Amino acid sequence: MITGTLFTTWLKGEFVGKDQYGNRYFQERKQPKPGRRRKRWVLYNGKIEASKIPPEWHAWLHYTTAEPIKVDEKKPWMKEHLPNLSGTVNAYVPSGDDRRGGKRDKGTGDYEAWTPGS
Amino acid sequence: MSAVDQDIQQPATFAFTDEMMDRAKAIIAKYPEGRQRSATLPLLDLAQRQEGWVSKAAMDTIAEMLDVPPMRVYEVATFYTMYKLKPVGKHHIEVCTNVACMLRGSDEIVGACSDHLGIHVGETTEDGQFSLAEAECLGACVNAPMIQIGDHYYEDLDKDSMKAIIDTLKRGESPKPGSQIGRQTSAPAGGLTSLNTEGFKPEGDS
Amino acid sequence: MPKLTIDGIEVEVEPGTTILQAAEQVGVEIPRFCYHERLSIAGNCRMCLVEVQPGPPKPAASCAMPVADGMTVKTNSPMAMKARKGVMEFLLINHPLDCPICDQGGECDLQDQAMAYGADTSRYAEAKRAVKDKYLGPLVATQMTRCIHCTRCIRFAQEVAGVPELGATGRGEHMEVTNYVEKALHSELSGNVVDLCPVGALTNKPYAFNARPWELKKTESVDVFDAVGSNIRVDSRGPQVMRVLPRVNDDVNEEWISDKTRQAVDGLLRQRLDRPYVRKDGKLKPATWKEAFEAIAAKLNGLSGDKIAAIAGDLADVESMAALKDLMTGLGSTSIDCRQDGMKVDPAVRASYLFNSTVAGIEEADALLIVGANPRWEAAVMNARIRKRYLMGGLKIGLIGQNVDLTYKVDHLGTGPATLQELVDGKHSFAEVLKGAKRPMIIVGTGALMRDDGFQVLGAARKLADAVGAVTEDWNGFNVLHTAAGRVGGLDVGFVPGEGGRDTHAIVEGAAKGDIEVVWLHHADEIAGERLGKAFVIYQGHHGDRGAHRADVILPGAAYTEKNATWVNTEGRVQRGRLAVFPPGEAREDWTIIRALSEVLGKTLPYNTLAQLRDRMTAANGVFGRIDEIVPAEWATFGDDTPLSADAKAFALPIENFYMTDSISRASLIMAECTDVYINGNDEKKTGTDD
Amino acid sequence: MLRDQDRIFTNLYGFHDWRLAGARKRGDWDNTKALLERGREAIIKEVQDSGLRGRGGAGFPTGLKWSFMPKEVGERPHYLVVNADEGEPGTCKDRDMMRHDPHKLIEGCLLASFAMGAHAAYIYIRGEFVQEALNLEYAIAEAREAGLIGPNACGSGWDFECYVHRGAGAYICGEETALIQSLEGKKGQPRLKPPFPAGVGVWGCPTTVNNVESIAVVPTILRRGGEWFANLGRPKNTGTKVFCISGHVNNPCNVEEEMGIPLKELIEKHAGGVRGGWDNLLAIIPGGSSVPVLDKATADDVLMDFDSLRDAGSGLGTAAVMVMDKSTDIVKVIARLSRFYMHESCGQCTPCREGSGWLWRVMERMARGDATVEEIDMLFDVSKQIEGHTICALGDAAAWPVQGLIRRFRPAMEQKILERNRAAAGAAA
Repeated sequence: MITGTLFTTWLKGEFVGKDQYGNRYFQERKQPKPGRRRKRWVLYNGKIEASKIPPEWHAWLHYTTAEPIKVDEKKPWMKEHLPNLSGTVNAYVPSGDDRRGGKRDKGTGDYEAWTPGS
Repeated sequence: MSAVDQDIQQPATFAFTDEMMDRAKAIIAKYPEGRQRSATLPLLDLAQRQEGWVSKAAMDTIAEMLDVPPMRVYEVATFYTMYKLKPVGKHHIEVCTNVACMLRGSDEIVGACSDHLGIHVGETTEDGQFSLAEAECLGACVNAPMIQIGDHYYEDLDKDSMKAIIDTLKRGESPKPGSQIGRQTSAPAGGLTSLNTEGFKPEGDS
Repeated sequence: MPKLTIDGIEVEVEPGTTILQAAEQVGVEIPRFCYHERLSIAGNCRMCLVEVQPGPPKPAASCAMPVADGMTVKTNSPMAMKARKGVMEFLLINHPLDCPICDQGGECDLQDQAMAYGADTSRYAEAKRAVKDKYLGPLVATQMTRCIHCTRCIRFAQEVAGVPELGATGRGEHMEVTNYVEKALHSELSGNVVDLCPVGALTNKPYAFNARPWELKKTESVDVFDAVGSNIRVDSRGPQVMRVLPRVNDDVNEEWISDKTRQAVDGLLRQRLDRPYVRKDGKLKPATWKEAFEAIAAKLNGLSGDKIAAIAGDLADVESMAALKDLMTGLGSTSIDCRQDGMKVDPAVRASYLFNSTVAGIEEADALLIVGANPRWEAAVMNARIRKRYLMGGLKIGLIGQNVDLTYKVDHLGTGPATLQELVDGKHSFAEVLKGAKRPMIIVGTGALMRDDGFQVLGAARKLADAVGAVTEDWNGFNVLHTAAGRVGGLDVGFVPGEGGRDTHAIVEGAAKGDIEVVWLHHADEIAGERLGKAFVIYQGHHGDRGAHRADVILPGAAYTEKNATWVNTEGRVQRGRLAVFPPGEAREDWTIIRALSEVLGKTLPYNTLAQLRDRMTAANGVFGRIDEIVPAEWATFGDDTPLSADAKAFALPIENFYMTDSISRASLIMAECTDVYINGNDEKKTGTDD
Repeated sequence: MLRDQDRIFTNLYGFHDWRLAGARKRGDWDNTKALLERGREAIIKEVQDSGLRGRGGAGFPTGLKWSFMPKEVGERPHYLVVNADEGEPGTCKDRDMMRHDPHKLIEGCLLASFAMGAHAAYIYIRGEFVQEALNLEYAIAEAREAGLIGPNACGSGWDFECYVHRGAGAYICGEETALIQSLEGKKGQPRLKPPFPAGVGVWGCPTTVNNVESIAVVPTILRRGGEWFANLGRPKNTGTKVFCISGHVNNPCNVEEEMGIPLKELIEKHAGGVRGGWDNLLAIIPGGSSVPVLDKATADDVLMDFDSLRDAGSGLGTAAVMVMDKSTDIVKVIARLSRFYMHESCGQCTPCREGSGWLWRVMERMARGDATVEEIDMLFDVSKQIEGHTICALGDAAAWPVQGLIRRFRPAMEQKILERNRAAAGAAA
């Protein structure tokens, strides 16, 4: 968390809400000058990582919606938001990768390695 | 035929009878030393005379006798129309349907055979006695329409004489080969127009 | 020399040349399907019709028409163009337009020529012909509806392969190219009919529907499945070798390759050594290169040179053998040998181990004696050359050894050394045949040399060659037919026992006794592991074959398609193989492995690049600097002059199964199928669901 | 009209004994030794003087053909091969000669072989002619028994053997190189020329292939002189010829006549005229199936010999006259011929193998009228694509009848198409 942002938040920010991950969202307290929008920003809970923002807040943050989307009811097709896991141990690995057993369809250039005893 | 017909029961072996073997040897002797391959055609004919058709075993036997690759014998046997690569009727009726015969009604002859035997062209009667085929010009055009059964030609046919020939064969007798209207070979039916000069005797006065 | 004009270009050619050949000389292309320069002239496709004056007012088939003085040939006159267009239309009326699903697509003569000479539409509105497919064995797929009856395959089988099993049955429209009996084509060269077929009627069965020609990377290389050194083109896609095709080299393989060369490459994807292994507690465990090198270093540390030995196998390239020889020298060992079968030749006399007459030279020979060899299996392409010479007429061939069908007529003189001795003593009538010949040839097979009396056989053959005048100023009729691609290279690079060194036999014996403690098997797979006693075995190679099983340390090397390497064929022709794909996994090009290890052992080899290594090889032996050249070998006395024993056992043949001779072909599924079909005799078409 | 005294085949119809005794009475084998003693050159010269042209269809001068054989017999023996593979639709003349006058042929073989330095002759007879082959074999055995052939034939000091080789049913074997292939025990697929048989023939040896009739007339020519033969017929088209008259005539027959006899006279005199009178004539194929058809207007005054028929856009061929009256469906007839050529194509070279089947299929549709008028032009073009592009003449032979039909009877083809279209339109309405 950057000190400057904290200071700005204290000076100008108006708390709008908090998502399920603890990220807090703010906007400018004052009405902006004509022709300008109220600034919106987020204070991350923990590590700064843009993909942690869930879609309902992402929309608000990017001025797609005026108000944050309220999720009243979780539909069965809705998935839990996941931050980008690349680079972490939880990163996606295709089924053919050795780390997931290496089982995949045959492809060009596949060779059968010798193993002792075979 | 591109390959051995799987539907036909091919005999496992073939051997010429002693008599046929003698004939085969006489035929091979006709050709110069080392040219025994020339005997391929006559030997296939002999095999067909012995068995009624040419089996793969017969072709292999001939190939070995003549020291040629079997494939070359298969090629020959499939190329020439006289070799039957599957069994045919005891009396194989070949009706010439080429133009000279067609002009004089060979279609009727085919029809007569078909009706009388109850088979179509390319078929064999159930008792295996007769089979019917169309043939290309058999070289007896002035005696059209005509047929060949086995080694004999039957010429100047019409529906009735065709049926009569079949009936004769059915009775187990041999019909008289040649013209069926009693004409002398290829001479004009209405009386000689040549070789008839008064006093002209080709064989002299004796 | 007749002079004629082709399309306005005047040309003078040898008498007997055909118009088509003359046109080729002046660069005028005449389309053709049935004509092939290495087959007899059939003249049946009629695609090569041209206008010839003087002559009848109709076009003539240029492939069959000999030139005459004063001829005027027009290949682009309206008459010729119309004839061609007409023939093209006829060829296409019964040819299925299934190019999108045809394996020949993209490399099809009919496709190309239809584009160049055909019409844009067809006027044929009748039903097309369909032809039943034939069975020609596991290597050649057939789609006979596509056949245009050029009869190239028939002529190839009859003339080149010497197995007249193909023919055309029936006649007219119903003529079909077939073997009639639905059996596999019994030839070691059968795959070549695929290359010859100008359409997609005969295609490569194992390669079927795997790739299109335009997506393949083409690498020109050299074959290693026998010692002929056939020139090949390796077609690869990504990391996989998709297929192997012949490359034209009139001095070696003309444009044929054996079925093993063509089809064994699927073995490159099986049983591969893709990481180093080190034996720990009696079991081979995967290891890193560092661990493997350290294990070797630990074993070699302080070990005297006379306890170390190296044997190079059939698929060893020259560079790696040179490097290994240097390393062994550094370690103080002189016990190195590249003859794992123990064949007896004199490494000091190059002529004693070369096919001196050269492959192309076969065509000049007028008498031939084959001793203890089956060229049909040991060098299938060379056998086609002998047959070619045989068909020219006037070649008498004698055979000592197993009486096998070589596709040409031979006098079987005897089975063993006794007959050879009779010839040497001039007691056999065939000696007169050789003596009477201008250019007699004697081919000695490895089967005759890998015996205990191998040196005597070698000496006897040399004496015979001298006696019959087979060695003159411009002709050397003494020939050794090798079976291994690495053999001559090994001998040339000096991978043979040095001062006080042991040969293969002695190495194995020493290992069994415990005198040799470390044996380096370099691509050597034919040494039975249990014979090596308790020795520490280092195996370097690319397949988990016999050698790897016995190894204590495995160093994964590269197969012939995966390295830039030098090969020397049985004639002594130095040729370069090229890297087409990279070695799998951790495997590396062979010489780099040895170079890297040398550093760990503290015996760093003095070269860092392939070029430096090759310079060093050339410095040691000049032949390595003369790529694709024949350097005639000096004749000398060699071999053992002791007469051969009259009751010595008959010559055995080195190859028991043509389709499985080395670690790659033994790993190949297709070669396994060929073994089943050709060696075990299951050559009839499988029916129903088996197919 | 030819006098009976000038007829060569005096036992054409088999009224007399065909065996040696009968043949001798008719003058065969009469002092053949004396003929042989004239020498090779003289025999060839006599045959050349007679103006005899090959009777197998192409009409190539026989004496000239013989002179192409190497003068000296080298390492390779010479052979005479007699083409008795008579299969051209409409032709049945050789059959009569072989069954009724075999000794003329055998004597001719001896003379021709001697003239060409051949010690052996092979008579290639079509496989279907079983009785004829038996007669020939019998006659050969008789002649050998009598010392007329065999070692020291006729006491001339010349060794000569004559053999019968039976074919097995392939029209193409009438082509000389195909016949040679077949004699060698191979498929009857024509060879490429050059080399010609006189250089490389049967078993690679110099060979001359002659038609039965060409050989069988030789003894008579030698006995009566080339001049006698040359005086019959017209210049360049000399001698006598056996005509086969079949089809829609009252009395189909074989007859020996002078070359150059008017077609109309031939038919009216010997075959009893066209069925229903000359005016009922539709068309005539004058020389076997391979030559283009003649319409009535041409047939009215054409002469039956090589040159005048060639000038009339057809050919003498084998002199097999097939007559068609007005009841004939000429399109169907030609379609039948197309089927014949499709069936008999050897399959070796592309234009004939593929083209003959194409022609037949289109012709079958034409015969039904199931085609368009434009397709007639296409058909003509396709036949032109076959003609002259093949190894042997069978491709030409397949193309010519179709071309003849289109040239002379195009209205009949268009009529059929029109009628069918009308019928279809009627059915639709």
